[in-house]
Amino acid sequence: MNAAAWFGVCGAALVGIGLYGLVINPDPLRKILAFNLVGSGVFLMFGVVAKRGAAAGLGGDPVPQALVITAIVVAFAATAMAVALLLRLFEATGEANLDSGVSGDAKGGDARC
Amino acid sequence: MTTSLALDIGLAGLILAIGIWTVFARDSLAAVIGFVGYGLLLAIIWVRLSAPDVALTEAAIGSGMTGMLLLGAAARLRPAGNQSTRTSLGGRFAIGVLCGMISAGLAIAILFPPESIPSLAPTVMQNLAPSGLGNPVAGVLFVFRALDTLLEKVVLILALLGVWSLATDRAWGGVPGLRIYLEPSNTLTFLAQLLPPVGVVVGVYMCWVGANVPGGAFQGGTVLAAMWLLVMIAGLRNVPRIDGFWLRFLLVIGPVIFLAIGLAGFVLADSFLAYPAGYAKPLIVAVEVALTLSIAVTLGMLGAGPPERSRHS
Amino acid sequence: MTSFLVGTAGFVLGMAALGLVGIFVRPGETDRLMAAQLLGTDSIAGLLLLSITTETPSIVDVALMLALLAAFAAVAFVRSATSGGESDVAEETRRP
Amino acid sequence: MNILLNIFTVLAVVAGAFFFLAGTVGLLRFPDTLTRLHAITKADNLGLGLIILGLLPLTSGPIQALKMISVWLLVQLSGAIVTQLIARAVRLRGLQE
Repeated sequence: MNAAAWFGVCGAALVGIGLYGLVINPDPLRKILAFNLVGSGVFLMFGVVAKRGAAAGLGGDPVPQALVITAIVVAFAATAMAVALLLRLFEATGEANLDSGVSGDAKGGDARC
Repeated sequence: MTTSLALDIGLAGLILAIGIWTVFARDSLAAVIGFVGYGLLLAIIWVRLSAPDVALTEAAIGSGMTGMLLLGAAARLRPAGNQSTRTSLGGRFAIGVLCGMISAGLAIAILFPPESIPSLAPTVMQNLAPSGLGNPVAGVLFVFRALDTLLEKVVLILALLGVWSLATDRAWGGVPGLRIYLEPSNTLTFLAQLLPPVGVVVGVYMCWVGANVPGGAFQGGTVLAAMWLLVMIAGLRNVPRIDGFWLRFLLVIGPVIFLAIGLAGFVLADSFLAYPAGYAKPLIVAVEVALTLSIAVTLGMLGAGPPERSRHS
Repeated sequence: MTSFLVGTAGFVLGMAALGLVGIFVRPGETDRLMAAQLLGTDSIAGLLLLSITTETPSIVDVALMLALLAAFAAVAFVRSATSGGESDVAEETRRP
Repeated sequence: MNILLNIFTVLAVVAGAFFFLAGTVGLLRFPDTLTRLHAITKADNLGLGLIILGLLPLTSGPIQALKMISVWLLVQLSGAIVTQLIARAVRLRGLQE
């Protein structure tokens, strides 16, 4: 098993860990973090595919690498948007959770998932 | 060679550990600090995967911009406290099993690649010469997949519009509510005076060499944005109002020039986003310079957040 | 020589990992930030070593980028530690 | 000459790695935040400096060497200032544990 394959398995595991965090963690900020973990796991797997496509004197296939650069930018844009939404929610309601109820008493129970 | 394999396995293990920490840490701020370290390690892993262009992007975004954005958010959300509602044990177990199965499926797909691995690298190298570029990744970004790059910049601007539209009615057109460092501190002022000149040089350098070696408009623009934010956080410059003419001009100048050159491709070359023969490199460099400015302003304003103070205060 | 330098890179990153794990299991966010800061410097050292062993000059640019932005996250952190609390947010947003 | 340079590189890199070790040990073993802060920045910057010093003979050209030195200077600058800022935050907020 070469080094690239290890990073690929690592990326696959990160996707799973991130998904778990995305579903389990009730805190929206943690969901944003988990979303970024899933994204970076996918990028890593893409990077492994690029590394395997090394040819013509290049260390890796430049097409997937360029796509990953675009993806990192778009993921950052999505993160910035999500953080701004979350801060606005907090400012408007004084709470930072995704409960559909107004606030305060709507805690307890696990109806969220 | 075994030493470097050990290094790679160690890196993979460490980043997994930090990823798990980010998901399972009790405190949000601790998780975000972990995520900053995660970005650093990711940059090293991209280097190990022979992708220095991606490593530069990840270093700029992962350890710089995202870290700053999330640390600020975690601190402001601190009064909200940690959430007490949790999924039941059985639910967590089921979700864990499902996520594990997804990971296993992906790992199997990675571990058993097809017999002949597809690669566009030879095609890229064959067709790179007419563009005059030396960096194949820049070639993909600005020649072969130029539409992706153009739309990526549009996405950045759309995200900024989304952030701005979260402003209250009376704050619209006003000043973003970037939290500045309130303590009068000579140390941060010193850093904000000394680092930006160096940062501007590095940013321009990244943009300039991007055509031939790893680097480019995005990496350069991110450095410039980080330096701008540093100066604003230190309180040396005011955060600009979002309805300023020059701000909006700089925001769109990059995509507009890119689009104009793309449309000119219909007339001067054979299709949209095609460059006329012999002029490819100067046109690409012009697009990169304009994009660097636009990206710097867009990322800086994304970091500053939605307007919170009305224009008259 | 190559093997020695790669080994050193691994050692330095291993030290950062040790610091990170040791610090993250106990409370105290300032210490955690310090561990992340240490990881940053260790990453820079590791990248420079790797740029020599792999003969890829552009890796030095990655290290340069990390060095330039090393202070950035910490500045965001201390900003929040000194001014980010509840009172400040409320004060700034309620001012018309 | 070549062998001498190689010996120099090995010595400097080993010395640098030792300071990284010292920084980590200090971070883990020192009693309070301020002393730990002292440990990571001093040892870390000295460690990075020695490693860069050792790598200088192996660089591909003067520009690479210049870049490496500027990396070191940047890390020293931001390290020193970040230490000041963290120490200040610790004092103001009583974040010390």
